[in-house]
Amino acid sequence: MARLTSLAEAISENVHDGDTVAMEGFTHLIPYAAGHEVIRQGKKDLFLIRMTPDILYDQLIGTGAARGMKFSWGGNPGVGSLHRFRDAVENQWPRPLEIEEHSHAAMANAYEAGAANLPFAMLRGYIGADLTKVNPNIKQVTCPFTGEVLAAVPAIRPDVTIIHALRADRKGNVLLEGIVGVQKEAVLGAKRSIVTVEEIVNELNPPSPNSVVLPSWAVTAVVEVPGGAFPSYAQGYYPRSNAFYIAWDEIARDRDTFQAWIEENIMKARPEDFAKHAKKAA
Amino acid sequence: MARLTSLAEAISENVHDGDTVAMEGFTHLIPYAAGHEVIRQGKKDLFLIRMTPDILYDQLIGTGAARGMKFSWGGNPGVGSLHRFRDAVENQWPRPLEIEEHSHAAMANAYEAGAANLPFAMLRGYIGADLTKVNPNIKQVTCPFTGEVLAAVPAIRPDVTIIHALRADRKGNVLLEGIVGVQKEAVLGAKRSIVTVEEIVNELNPPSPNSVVLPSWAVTAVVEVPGGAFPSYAQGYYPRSNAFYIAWDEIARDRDTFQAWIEENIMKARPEDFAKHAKKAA
Amino acid sequence: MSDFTPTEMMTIAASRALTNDDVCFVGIGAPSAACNIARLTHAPDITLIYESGTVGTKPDVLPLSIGDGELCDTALFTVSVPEMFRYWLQGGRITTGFLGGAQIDRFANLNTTVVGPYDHPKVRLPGGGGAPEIASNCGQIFITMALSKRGFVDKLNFITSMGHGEGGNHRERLGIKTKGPTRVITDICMLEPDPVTKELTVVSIHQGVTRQQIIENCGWPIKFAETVIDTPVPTETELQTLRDINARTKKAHQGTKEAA
Amino acid sequence: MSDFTPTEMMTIAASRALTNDDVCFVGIGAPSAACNIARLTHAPDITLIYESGTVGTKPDVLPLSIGDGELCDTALFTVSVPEMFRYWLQGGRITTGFLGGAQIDRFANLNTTVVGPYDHPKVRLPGGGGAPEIASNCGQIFITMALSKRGFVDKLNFITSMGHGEGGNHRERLGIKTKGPTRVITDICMLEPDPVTKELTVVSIHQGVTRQQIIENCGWPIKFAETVIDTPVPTETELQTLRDINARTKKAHQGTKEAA
Repeated sequence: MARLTSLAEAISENVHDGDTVAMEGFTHLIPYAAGHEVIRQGKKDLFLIRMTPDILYDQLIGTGAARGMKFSWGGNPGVGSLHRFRDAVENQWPRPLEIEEHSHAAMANAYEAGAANLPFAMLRGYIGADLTKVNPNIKQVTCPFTGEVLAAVPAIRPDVTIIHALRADRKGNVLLEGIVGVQKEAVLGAKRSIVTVEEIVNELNPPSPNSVVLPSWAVTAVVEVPGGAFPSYAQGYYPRSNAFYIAWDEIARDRDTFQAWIEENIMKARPEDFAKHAKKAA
Repeated sequence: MARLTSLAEAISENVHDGDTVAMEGFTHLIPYAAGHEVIRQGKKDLFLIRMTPDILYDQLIGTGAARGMKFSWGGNPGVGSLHRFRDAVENQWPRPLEIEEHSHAAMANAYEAGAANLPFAMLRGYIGADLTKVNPNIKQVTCPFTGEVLAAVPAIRPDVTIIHALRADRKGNVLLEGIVGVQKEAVLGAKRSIVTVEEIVNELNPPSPNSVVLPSWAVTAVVEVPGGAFPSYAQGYYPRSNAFYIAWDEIARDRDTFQAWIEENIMKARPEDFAKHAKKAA
Repeated sequence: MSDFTPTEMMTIAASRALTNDDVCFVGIGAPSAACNIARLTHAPDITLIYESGTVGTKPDVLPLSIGDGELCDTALFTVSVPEMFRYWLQGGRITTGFLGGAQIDRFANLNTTVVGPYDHPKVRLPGGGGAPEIASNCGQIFITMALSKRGFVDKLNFITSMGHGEGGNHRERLGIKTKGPTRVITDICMLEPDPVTKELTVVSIHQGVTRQQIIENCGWPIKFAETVIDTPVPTETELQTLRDINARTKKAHQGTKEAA
Repeated sequence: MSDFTPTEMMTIAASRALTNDDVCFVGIGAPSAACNIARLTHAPDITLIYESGTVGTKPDVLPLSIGDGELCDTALFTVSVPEMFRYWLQGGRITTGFLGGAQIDRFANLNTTVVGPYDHPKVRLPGGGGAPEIASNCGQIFITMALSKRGFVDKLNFITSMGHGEGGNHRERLGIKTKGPTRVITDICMLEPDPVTKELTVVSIHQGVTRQQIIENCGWPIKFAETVIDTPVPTETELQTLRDINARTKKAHQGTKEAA
């Protein structure tokens, strides 16, 4: 059964130095508040996993929390580069970053295989692509019926997965809705999981019997953090702050402005500070 | 784009003698009206696929429409045997039935692989089970990363899949809800597909953005057949007739009573006759 | 005979083995009754999963099929069948699976496929359904079957789902990490695999049953554990709960018979 | 210069290549604009899919990211990302995919990964995202990129996604059954692969552009097709539709800047 707890406790109990950590979210429902708590607690040597590392992973990389990253697209969507990610790869600042790079299809299949307790995923993919030359974790498997050769990648089984969801009930059952990405798979494939939610309610009331629900017994910790996905968004609660994504480009371009921003907005901040972003709900 | 048409036309255009046909439905939403039309049109030499062949497949087998069947559980749920299926396997009446038998997990994975355009599916399955000795379509595949050996089965790609759904809009977009089984996979993995629905509406209005929808362009034909799942059921429309499932045991036990029932209730009937079962909605 | 039937005793004994923390993969018939009795008595927070995709169901009447609307209506959520078998069963999320069969052998292997040769069966049974993977992927397996010479056989015609295989560490040798059948609940006694040989052994005898009856109803020379206890008789609450749900169920399933 | 910009011409030219029957895998930026212009002008029934899982979207403003809430709000339905890549892209359901990149070569291979060596890049680009499998699994690929020497290069640093590989029947030899890039729409001209060699060749030139300009802006000695047409200029409707949606989009994305 999921434990309903505080963000500080959830992170301190479940995220350990050196862990393989997936903080997932495909544009929607990115767990910013939880990621900031990871930075605030000074977690080290993390191996980060995410299909679309965006600003949150730029922050984790720029503060030196990460030893490596497995990913398929590392940019600021619609804006441009992740400057901290580039600085780490191009100049090893603030430390070298080991990268394992895949395509979206491979990552999505690898999460799916992790949730399904399979050791690897297969896909019709990577044909003629140079990633196969630089990533030894892209192999092949042959169909025992047709002889066709498919690409194979290892399943993703993080030590801990962190996601943000819309709401949970008091037992810790969680509802996701809208662009649900790979979050369900990332939680089910992980050893431990933390879910921050916009609100904890008496009755979950999923709109459809087929809604995307994570039952309490498949989640380790549930934390109420209203606004916890900002500047990403929570469908039906508050919109994506595209303005912040645009503004980040300037903040992150320079090491000093980046560090000043981290100090002011993460180190001196608290999870409750995210609540102000939730107030903009229509 | 799906064609909105009559049941007679949908079956006559899309189901051909000798075809591999999946009429799916996991207890819920079994396409009885469509299956009866297949029998009425005298389709021959069909190779049937279904995880849980129940009364509908008993009827198809008993009338001699099927040359073979791929399945994982062939019984009358909670009642007992499928007598026509048994008569075909045990006594070759009315004709021999070639069988390819799997487990549920293998069939579900095989449908999934078909929808994903993969040549085969893999699973942690069949360990110590004798089906591996009698079904040459159960093979093995080795993980290129861990060396683990998994079971492999061919993907399911029917010539035509037939399902029943709750409703469609006038463009032919289809909504399923409740126990959705493998229907989405069976449609996406098939060359052609027929969907009968309880009603055609102006606006589909799925209750959640993550509802189970088949877009018009992924379906061949859509037909309005109210009550078309009886004695199975349509969530929110009418309940399962457990009484009919119990009664079938007696009807099908004997070849003569079976044939009389087919004559009366299929050969002399029309798709519109199913509408009376839809009238019982709460 | 006391005031309960052997089938009632079997169902109630099975229900007692379940706890609040269990996530159960429920089969139709006796398992469904046992799981729901547990839920309605000592284990209100137990999670019941039916292979039709319904998770966390709380049916008011027992389903006739594995996919009655009642299961979906009362579920926390319902997933597709591929997801059920991939993420939830194979994903290792199920603590306890229930199985039964036409035949069982001394190592709790089950046959629900054929009597006679596979290619020319004397009796064609429904087949394995979910059983082969339930048997290997659930944390442990409970089996409910009435004890009879026809069902408890010396040698199976066909191994539909593996229990302890040839006994001993056979599961381990095949790389299976789950426990397999840990308990067989019959209408007259309860069996458990011997810790070493894995041969099913009588550990508990229901009220009014003699050892001789058990021996006569088993198709192999059945062994008794060093300590065999008397199965506690059903409590008033257990019996009443079972009879109430059976009555509701009977009423619900006897609709008007209609032709399609 | 006439009354439209090269970027407007590029977007409108791309939109014209789309039809009502297309199921498009849309990328951010120019492709998103082109697809929505098509939808708002000559192809109202076109199906737009974004890799975030949104199917049949009809956004009123263009998304900044691939997963803006607008896409989900206006979608027919939204699936998980594994389902998107498995059932819909790999499933072969997409007729047309849009790609762009930092670099393209004469066979329409694309690089969005690195400039310089992979292990010690001079510029680390975002990476391939969905591109490697979009390139092989969509029925055909349209590419939109402004023509420049920096972008249209003689040799790629890295093949992120394969177009026509080494040219000729290279795709076939690798067992790929889809067409690959059939059209490259730039800000000053349109290119198509030669039917035999698959080398990109100029087939249409936008208003006011000279052959010399095209030659000077391409990193390889670019070839012209036997028949080269003048790209029809944007219609009033096309231009107005594009400018309207751009204006709505600009307004929508300029919210108040806030710190997290």
